[in-house]
Amino acid sequence: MFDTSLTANDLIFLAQGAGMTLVVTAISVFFGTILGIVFGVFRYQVGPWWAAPLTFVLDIFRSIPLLIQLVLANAFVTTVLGIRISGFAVACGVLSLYTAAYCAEIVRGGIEAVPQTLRRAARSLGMTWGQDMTSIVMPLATRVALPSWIGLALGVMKDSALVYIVQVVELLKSTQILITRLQEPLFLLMICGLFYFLISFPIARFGGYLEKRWSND
Amino acid sequence: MKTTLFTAGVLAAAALALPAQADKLDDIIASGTLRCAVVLDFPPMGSRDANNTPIGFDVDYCNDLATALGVTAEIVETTFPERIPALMSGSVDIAVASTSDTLERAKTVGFSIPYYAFENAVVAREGIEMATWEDMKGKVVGATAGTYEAIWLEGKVKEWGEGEFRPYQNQADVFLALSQGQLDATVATVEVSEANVKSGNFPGIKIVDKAPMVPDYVALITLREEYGLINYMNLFINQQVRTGRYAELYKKWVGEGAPADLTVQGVYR
Amino acid sequence: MIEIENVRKSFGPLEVLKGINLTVAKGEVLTVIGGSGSGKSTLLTCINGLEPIDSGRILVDGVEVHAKSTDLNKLRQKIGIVFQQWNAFPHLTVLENVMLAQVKVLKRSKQQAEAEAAKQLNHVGLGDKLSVYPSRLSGGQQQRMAIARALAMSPDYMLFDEVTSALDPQLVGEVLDTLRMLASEGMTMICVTHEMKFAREVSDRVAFFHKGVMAEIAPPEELFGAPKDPELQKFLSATH
Amino acid sequence: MRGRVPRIGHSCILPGAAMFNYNFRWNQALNSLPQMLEGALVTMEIAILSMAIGIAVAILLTLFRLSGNRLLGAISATWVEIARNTPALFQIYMVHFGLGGFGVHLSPYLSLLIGIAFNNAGYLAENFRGALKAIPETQTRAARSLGMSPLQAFKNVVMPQMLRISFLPMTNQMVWAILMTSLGAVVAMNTDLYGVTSELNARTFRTFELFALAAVIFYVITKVITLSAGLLAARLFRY
Repeated sequence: MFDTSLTANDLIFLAQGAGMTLVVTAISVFFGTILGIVFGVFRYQVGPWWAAPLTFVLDIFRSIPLLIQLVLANAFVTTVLGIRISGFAVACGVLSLYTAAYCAEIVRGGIEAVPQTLRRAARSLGMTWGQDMTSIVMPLATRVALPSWIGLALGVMKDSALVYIVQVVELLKSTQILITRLQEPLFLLMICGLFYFLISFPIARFGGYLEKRWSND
Repeated sequence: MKTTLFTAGVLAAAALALPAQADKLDDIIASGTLRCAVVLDFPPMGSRDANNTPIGFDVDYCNDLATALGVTAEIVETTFPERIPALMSGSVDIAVASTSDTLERAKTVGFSIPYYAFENAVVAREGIEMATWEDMKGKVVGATAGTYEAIWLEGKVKEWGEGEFRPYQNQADVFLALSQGQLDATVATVEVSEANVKSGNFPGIKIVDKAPMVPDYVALITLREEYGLINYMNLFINQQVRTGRYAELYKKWVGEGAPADLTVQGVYR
Repeated sequence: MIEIENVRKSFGPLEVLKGINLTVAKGEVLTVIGGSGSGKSTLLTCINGLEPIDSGRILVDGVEVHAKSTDLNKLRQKIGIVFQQWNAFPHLTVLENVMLAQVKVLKRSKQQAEAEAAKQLNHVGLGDKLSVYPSRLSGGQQQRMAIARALAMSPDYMLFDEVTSALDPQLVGEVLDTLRMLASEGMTMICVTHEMKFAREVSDRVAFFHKGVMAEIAPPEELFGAPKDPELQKFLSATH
Repeated sequence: MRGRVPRIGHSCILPGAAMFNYNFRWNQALNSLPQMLEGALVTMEIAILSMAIGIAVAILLTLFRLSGNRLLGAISATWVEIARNTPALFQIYMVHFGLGGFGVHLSPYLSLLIGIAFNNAGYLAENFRGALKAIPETQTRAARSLGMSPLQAFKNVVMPQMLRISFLPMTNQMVWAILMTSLGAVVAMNTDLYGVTSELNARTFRTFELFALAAVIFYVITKVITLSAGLLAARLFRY
């Protein structure tokens, strides 16, 4: 159908870019989620007043374009602090915090969705805070939070297209590199878009399915 | 983040407390790698081959410098607008990226003596009536953001008071836009223009005229305070010309004929 | 006049109306009783065309409801219906709830619609709640508002589909009072209800539905006094 | 003490800056503030327009989905899935260079506007769909029983409730629209806040100062939007 000069080599090159996209996403989502859970539980536990500074800081990550966060973090760490660090590390660091900022909200929402009465019942049975948290709150909150969390993870994958700004060659950047050489913008962009779509769409559908299944009972 | 910051602060303070610091030249030799920012959508100076390996005049130039230093070169691709931030942020040691030696930039980065000189051409799409560079007046024109020619062209559009200027993120997008008809004309180096017209990758474009700029001398850059390295680069450029390597690279990447004269009549550098 | 001729209707394999024949004259009050799933509510929604029918026909003032050429939106202006769930529009005040269809469907002016709405709301005893949002009303009040909303369209017929079933017991009375008032004013009404006392009081005729069939229809004294159908006898003894 | 000002202290506003081997030059960035604020206006303009277009299209897509027509439903679903499952950067790039390949030439401004509007419409249509599920079917029934046409019932009864339920997601999308304007650089957009900032950066290379200032402006804009959305909601939804 397409008359293209794309070679196997180029496909490998694209696959490397795609791999980079997935690696950056995986690392960021992993650390972001851990941080997000810590922040979310903390925020819920200490109440809005004491958590205000943390809330403010996390809110910044949700109020400033990711592109600017990346540029700023890179400039700050490397230029202002003078630390030699790779763009990859900066990208993962920023994206992790970015993920954590959203994840904390999801976690807090999940915990708040667990009825107080249920938790009181658990505590009245003699469970400790930790037991209540792990055996009552966590399973129930996960049900509420997981679909949003899946959405977040996919969002981070799509947003990772911006890490080109710190010299990380991910999927969209490697596509652009190939466009430069092969001059087949439409075809190559289709491949690139299709890749994102093929990963994102089924997982998004799965999230939607979970949401539906769990909200029905 | 917070702990990193804290640690970083302590480290920075500790570093400042030490009496003498090794400079970048020492660092490079010690680390064994020379990290060069190269723009790879700028043939023949920088591009990629069929295996997507970086090639071009600037790539060879970086390799030569690394060899001279006795280290290996690492090519870091940057876009034009990103090359100086990449340098400032320490992602690279130097940029071999056809950087024009403007006085504005010299406030921020340290320039070597020129290692190449470009002339710029006006490239238009075929449907457009254009005989001289002045016909760009009132047209939609574009160039690569942050380049010498972009700054010149944007200035011209402001001066003319009509038409529109569009800064794209890279050279490829400029030619793509031109080829698609989104732009009426662009200004690019003669080398790049000829390479792009010849490649056939961008149908429907033609070289119209030379752009009336003084030759665009480009230099290697590094951090402003790295005198040792700048001094080394100056001598290296001189050696490249002296040994004939400069002419050799010119022949390899640009073509027949004499490479551009890197001296300016009547003044020392 | 509403004429129902041999109407059949199925939901999938389940036949809910098995050939209903019924005529309701102008000014008549008909109540329909029967167990759940007997098809009585379905009949109401078929009369104003909210549900299609499989066979037979329904005529309202000589116009066939389910004919392709019938403008249902126009026909529905003639037939008001109030459901078990009152369906107050939560984003509109009580007054706006009653005004909306008048303005959008009947193209009445705002002033006209407002005057009519206020009149009908006064009529059902909600004259002091005009600018309140429905969420502030009790179920009974919301249901009366829904009745006023239907009445404001100046319908010739009113269909009531178990309008008290979703209400708390202490709120049932106020809604039934509203229905009684309407009946006494000569409105043509079909009421599907479980309120036997109410049915006995206000109806001209009472119909008993059982499993998609109209098992018996008679004036209330006769139907409640001397039920013939064995199922009706069972039904009445169970509800009394 | 009117002697020479020490080098570090000269333009350094940030306390403790001397700790780092970096001279902050905030003055240069602050001098560019008027230009950046002008860019901020363009950013807000694009975000607001893209939201208006996005909401209108999303309502249309929702109607397509409700229409029962296969083709319209497929168009709606395709739109929503592409918008939600590919990067916004990709979408904006495609509007400019993808359509460009077919001879449709849009200015950077329009490319960015349409790209963001495309994204907004997809996400909002999905939100609307969720909101519709929360509105009982009987609402439509009640409206229809009063003689309203399906469209009248949707417009007067369902849509207002749908918009209320989706108000918070719409506010979030508006914030997203603001943040997405930063992607305009890939289509040569240079008059919005990000474009102005990066052009200033290309000239002066005070990356940290310039982008920090831009970040503050972005933060203020998004706060203004969420606050005014809250006020608007309080006015609009009194029920």
